[in-house]
Amino acid sequence: MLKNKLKTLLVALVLLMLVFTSVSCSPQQPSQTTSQPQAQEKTIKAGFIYVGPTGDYGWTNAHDVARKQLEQKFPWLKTVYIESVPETDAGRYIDRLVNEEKCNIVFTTSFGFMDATAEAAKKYPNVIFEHCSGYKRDTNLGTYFSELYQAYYLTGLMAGALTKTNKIGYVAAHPIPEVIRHINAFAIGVKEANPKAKVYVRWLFSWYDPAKAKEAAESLISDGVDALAFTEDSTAVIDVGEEHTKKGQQIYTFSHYSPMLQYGPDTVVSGQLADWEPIYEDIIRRVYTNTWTNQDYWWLMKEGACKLGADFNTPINPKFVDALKAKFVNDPILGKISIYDLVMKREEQMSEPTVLFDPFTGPIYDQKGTLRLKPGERASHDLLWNINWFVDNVVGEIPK
Amino acid sequence: MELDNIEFKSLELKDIYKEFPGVVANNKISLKINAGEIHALLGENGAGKTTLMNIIYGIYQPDDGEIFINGRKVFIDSPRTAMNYGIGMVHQHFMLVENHSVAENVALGLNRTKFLNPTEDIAKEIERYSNEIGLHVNPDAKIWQLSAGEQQRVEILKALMRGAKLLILDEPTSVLTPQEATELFKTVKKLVANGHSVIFITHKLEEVYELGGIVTVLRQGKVIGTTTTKDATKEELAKMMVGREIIFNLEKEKVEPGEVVVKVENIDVLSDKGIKAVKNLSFEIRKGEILGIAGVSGNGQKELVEALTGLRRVEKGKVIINNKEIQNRGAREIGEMGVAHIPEERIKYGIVPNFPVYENAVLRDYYKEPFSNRGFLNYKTIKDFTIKLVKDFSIATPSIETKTKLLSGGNIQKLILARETTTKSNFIVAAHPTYGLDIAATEYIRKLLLKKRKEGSAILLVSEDLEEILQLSDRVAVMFMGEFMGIVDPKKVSIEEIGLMMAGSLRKQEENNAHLN
Amino acid sequence: MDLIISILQRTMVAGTPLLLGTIGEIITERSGILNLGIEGMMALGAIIGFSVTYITKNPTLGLIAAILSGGILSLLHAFVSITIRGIQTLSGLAIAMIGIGLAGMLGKSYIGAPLSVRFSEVAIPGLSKIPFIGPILFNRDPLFYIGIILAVVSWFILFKTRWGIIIRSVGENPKASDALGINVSLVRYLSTFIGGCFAGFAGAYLTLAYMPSWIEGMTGGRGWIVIALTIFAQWDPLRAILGAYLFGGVDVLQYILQPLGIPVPILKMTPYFVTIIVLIITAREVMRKHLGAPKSLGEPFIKGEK
Amino acid sequence: MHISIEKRGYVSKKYYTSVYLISIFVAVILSSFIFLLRGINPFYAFSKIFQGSFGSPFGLKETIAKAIPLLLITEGLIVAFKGKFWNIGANGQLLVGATFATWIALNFGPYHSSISTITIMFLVGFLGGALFGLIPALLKVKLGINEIISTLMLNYIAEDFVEYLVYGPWKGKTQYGFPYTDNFPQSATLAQIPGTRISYITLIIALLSAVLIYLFIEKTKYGYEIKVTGENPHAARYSGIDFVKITIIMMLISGGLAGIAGVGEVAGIHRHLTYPAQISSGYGYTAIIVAWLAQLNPILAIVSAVFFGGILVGGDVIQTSLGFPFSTINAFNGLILIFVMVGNFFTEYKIKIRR
Repeated sequence: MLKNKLKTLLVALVLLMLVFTSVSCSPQQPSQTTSQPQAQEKTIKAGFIYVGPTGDYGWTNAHDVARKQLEQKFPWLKTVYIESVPETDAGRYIDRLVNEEKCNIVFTTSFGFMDATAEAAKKYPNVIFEHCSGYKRDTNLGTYFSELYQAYYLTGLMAGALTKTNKIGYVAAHPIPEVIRHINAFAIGVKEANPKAKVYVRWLFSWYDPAKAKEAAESLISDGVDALAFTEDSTAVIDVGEEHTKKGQQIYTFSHYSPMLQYGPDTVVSGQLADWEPIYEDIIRRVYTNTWTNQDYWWLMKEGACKLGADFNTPINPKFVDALKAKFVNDPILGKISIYDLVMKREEQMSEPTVLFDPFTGPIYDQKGTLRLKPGERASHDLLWNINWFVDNVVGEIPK
Repeated sequence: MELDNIEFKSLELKDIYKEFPGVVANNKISLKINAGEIHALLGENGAGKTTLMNIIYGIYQPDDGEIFINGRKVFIDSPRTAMNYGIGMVHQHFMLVENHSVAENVALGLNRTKFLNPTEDIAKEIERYSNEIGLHVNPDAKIWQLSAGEQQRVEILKALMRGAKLLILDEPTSVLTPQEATELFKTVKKLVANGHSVIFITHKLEEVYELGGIVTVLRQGKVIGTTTTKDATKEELAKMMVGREIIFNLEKEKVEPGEVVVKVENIDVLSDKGIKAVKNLSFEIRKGEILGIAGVSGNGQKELVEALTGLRRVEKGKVIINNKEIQNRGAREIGEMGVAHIPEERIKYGIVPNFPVYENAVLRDYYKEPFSNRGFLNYKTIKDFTIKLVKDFSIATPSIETKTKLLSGGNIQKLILARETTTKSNFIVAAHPTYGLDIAATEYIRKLLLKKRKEGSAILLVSEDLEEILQLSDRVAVMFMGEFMGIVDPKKVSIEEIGLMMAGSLRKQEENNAHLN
Repeated sequence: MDLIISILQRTMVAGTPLLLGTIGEIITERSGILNLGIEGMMALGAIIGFSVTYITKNPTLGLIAAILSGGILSLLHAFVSITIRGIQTLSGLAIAMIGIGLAGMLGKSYIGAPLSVRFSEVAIPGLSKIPFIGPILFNRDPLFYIGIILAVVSWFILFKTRWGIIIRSVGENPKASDALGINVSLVRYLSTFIGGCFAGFAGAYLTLAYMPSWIEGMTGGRGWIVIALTIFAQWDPLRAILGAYLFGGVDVLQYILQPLGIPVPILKMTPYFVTIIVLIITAREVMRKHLGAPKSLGEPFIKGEK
Repeated sequence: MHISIEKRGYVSKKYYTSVYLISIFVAVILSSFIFLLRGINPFYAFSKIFQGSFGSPFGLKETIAKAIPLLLITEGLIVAFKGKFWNIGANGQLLVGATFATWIALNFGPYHSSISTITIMFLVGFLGGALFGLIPALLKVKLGINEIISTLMLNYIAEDFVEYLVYGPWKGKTQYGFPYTDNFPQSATLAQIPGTRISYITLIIALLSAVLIYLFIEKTKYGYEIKVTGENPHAARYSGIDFVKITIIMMLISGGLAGIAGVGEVAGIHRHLTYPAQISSGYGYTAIIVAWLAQLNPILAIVSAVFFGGILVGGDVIQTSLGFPFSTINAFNGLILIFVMVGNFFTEYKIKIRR
């Protein structure tokens, strides 16, 4: 009898497979042709595919905040999102957003979604795709990125000024160019404020893992570090800093991605904050007005995508302002200037439409002493994109 | 609820009925035990004695029937309740925690055990009992370090210290040497003199008479009768027990032993614990000869059997079968060299319980032609072969597709024997081949062994059943602590002599070994 | 010196959840039940502890809830292994999955939410001033002290009391224990429950003392390490202290050794690697001394079966 | 009243099948409480899940794509479980298989034809998984080390090793520093059925493996030996079965099939080696349940794998439409496993109630 059962199931399976094969062979999927935006009473539906949970305290949360703000701002905009999507499954989720949610534009917010997004762009020529942090573009596929290295340079200045031990820690997520670029910008700032200070790096191999971040921060502190910057999407490092500071060992920390002052009022000095709203607004507006092009957004301070702050309204924690005003450096152009003033000046310069200053300006040497940027030379976008070396005051290795 | 204050007057069972899947273990049993008596419960294996006692002790619940203690109806739903009524039981297989000490074993589940340092007082109490009743045992020793006799004492101590007034002893002598058994009888008599009652379960007539008192005979789950040793002769009791005259005078034809088939020279074998279990042992078995190995279990029989069949390393010495050295060759190779093995604990070793009968029928030969061909099993041949076996050996099974675990013990053993003896083996190692089987199956198997003897097989028979050993064997070796205390002629040796040899206190040279040399 | 103190301090913190889990598993396994579901019970304990504390602002309440949640989940395992006589390996895996799944679901809205209250360090007057040892051992969170105390108490109960005899006997020879009127099922249910409570406690330690936030997968394989530690400790809570802090140390060393240029993933695999090495080393000892798992570990006890 | 549990003797197939189906049904019913807990109508939830996994051509395609690796691993696990070897390490074996195949794809693929590259990748993937499965087998037979612990630990070791490779020495030159190896050359990628993520070859291998494992277990000498070893190791010893040899054979097959699943994932879906959580989202663990749901029957495993493929894909819906995290699926899986065991209980025992 079990055998009969088995046979029935087998038959069912074979039928199932037949159905599915016939379906997959049917050339045209009806849903592809529908979503042509109409000129009148036009609405736009935007789908977002997130790599992490919207409740993290970094990357995904920042995107989601922008999404919510825009949905409020534009009555004609509808949004839908899927969080914590594994790279393997991105293609499947895109299909879902296009076919079942009928999105006009799909944003994919992780580098790992690149291939799936590119494939989808070919498959659905009538839908617009925007891939964050990638480099593949197509007639209906653009790329965008909010870049923070300028703010990292500024926090580096402050860290260099404040450290007593001349040891500064950096808790880093993954050894990829984006993070390496940020570490370098930070280290360039540190060097400018304090040539004796070094930046010590610990890798987590995780974007979001508070427990690991905590262990790494603790191990840096036990190594003698008294200032900490980080790339990890939680408040773990701030937490460690606050704990030690409360016990009498002052640790200086810097918010990453989102405002974190409230979690470490005694330890957070400043930080680098991302604001995705300007980019998303520009893209969606262009879609609405049919002026969209597949351009590459690489937005920084001048576009308002990158901000300095312990909190959105507090660029520098007042607690540390005096200390920063009391420390001076000699700048070849600006002369003797306090770190506080230098930070303000540089922020202003970088926010100018013409960008009067860039941290990645030569001479810059790597760890081995090789001259990477000649005096006066500014780093190109490509160099920053592919950067895989540390500047000379970074201690630590990029896994090879 | 300590029990010293409960007086035990009587235990009465009325129409106790208990069924297991496929068997009625107790069929309306009624029985009365009074204070201060030794009540022997006589019956063969499978008569339902142990089931009945487990019901009294609360391990099983009867499907029907009533129990009265001191005239009051009671429900014994657990051993704890039984103990509260003053009932204690010593199981045939000891219920001891091997890795724990004597004191810990006694303290377990004892109400007066203190929470902290629980073994302290218990140890003192054990010593007191040792002196009073002669139950000597070291309270700090770990159970696995003790001999069977000592372990039994621990079991009796456990029962007594729980206030047992009625002590159930289930086949207590099966693991003892005759001398240890005598000790036990003394203890039992002392206990009765102290006002305890004892239920003594046995299938050995001699023991019933040695203890004296009341005896109830069980057969196939029913009470056949209750009498006393004064009112009944051994023959009468025996008849009640087996339901017919004992016919164990098997026709044993005279077979002239032929050439030497098995030659064992000075072998050493280690036990699981790494202790030398077989010491420098040598013997021979000839064609058409049965060598019986008697002895209390645990004296190296198991290790010897395993060494001969390739399941255990031979540390030293040689085993020569059919003129080939086979020591340490592995079970399969040894099997191929003509050694058949009827293992002890047949369900644990001899079959795969969840397999259908036909898959078990080829457990030892599945890999050979014609059952196996280029790695594939030929199930048609296997089934045909099984059908033939089932017919030839009259194995009772609904079909050859039936799961083997659903067969009775006797039929499982027949299946194993059928499988083992149809191959071209000429040396059969049979370990406890009739243990726990009913009378018909026992007879069948004994006859089969004699038949194989006549056909020219050499047979090594290991059994705890002295009667079986003496009846079947041409020569009997008594094993004690890994050595033979002697090889004797079963027709010329007395039970007392064998008993002394089993206890290690008599060495006897082989008298009739002239023909061997 | 400061570095060594700091490493050892971190070791104490990292080892505590391992210790708590291991004590629980030792008690469970001593009674003959193999519970592979620690990872799930820890995860559940972690989120329940976190969420209750988040809502009530009372970490003690959170801790109690976490302990109970681990215990309750373990009862499902007890039911399957004891009453249903299921395969304990499978049941344990199922428990792990259920725990991880429930924790993920319950924790969704708490991801990224920081906890304002938690268990923080308590310096023991006098003792914490002892150089070297003081800052390592006597300036810790209260749960650390409780963990050590529980290890000693568990050892004492298992080996020096009447209950201990009962639990161990049930694990070694349930049939013999049953014959003496011990309720084997009850003892096993209780031991499994207690083991679950400890796992819940260990989970709560992660969110209430170690790192006061919640993420999915925050137990990070500690539940599986606990299973290995139980063997390493040879079912002895005192040896578990040694084992847990040894493994905690290995965890901490990951970040200390990183600057030496050893790749992080290689460092990350060390605890697992060490576990296997330890098993290999102890394998011979176990065989030689006839140490080993409780005799009936993982086997269902069927009352009245021959 | 007295309740007692007693062993069943003979059990009819009809009873067996119905108990088994009922227990799965009850598991599904019970899991609906998880939805009620969040105030979602379970009927709505289940209809959505079904819609997403089996009810639409899109979902069905994804379901099959997920079922392929599950089926391959399950067939291997069935072999090990039949021999009572608790291989919890299929996830690690899959990763090692994927790693071996990647090496071939990157070093051999560019200079050779698709046929030879793919063939070698599958062979080498099998070898990789098999060798990784061999470790716990040897640890068990030589040192008596419990395979549950060793396979669990080896899973983590394999994950970290793959992570080491993709962040370290194997990091792709063309991947902008991201943790992927270079993309496989065309010759090392598997063709997909148009419009799906299903590669022909892996699908065929998976279905073939079901048939082969069935024949292996039920018809061959080694299959018989594995069954004897699993059912009664004492009898296996008695019958002269070489425990060492049979354990090794068992784990070579078990690990090897998991390795093939790994090849299918990297060559068919990712086309480069990436970090471990992307390659296998716990297939090795899910397959344990797939195997048990199929009652270790290699043919039934096909149905069971498709069912679980559907559950994994249904997990999307749980996320997108119902707002549950993906990990909720674990709870469903656990519940189903529990209820399969409850079902087994009712086929082996009966409950007697007496007054």
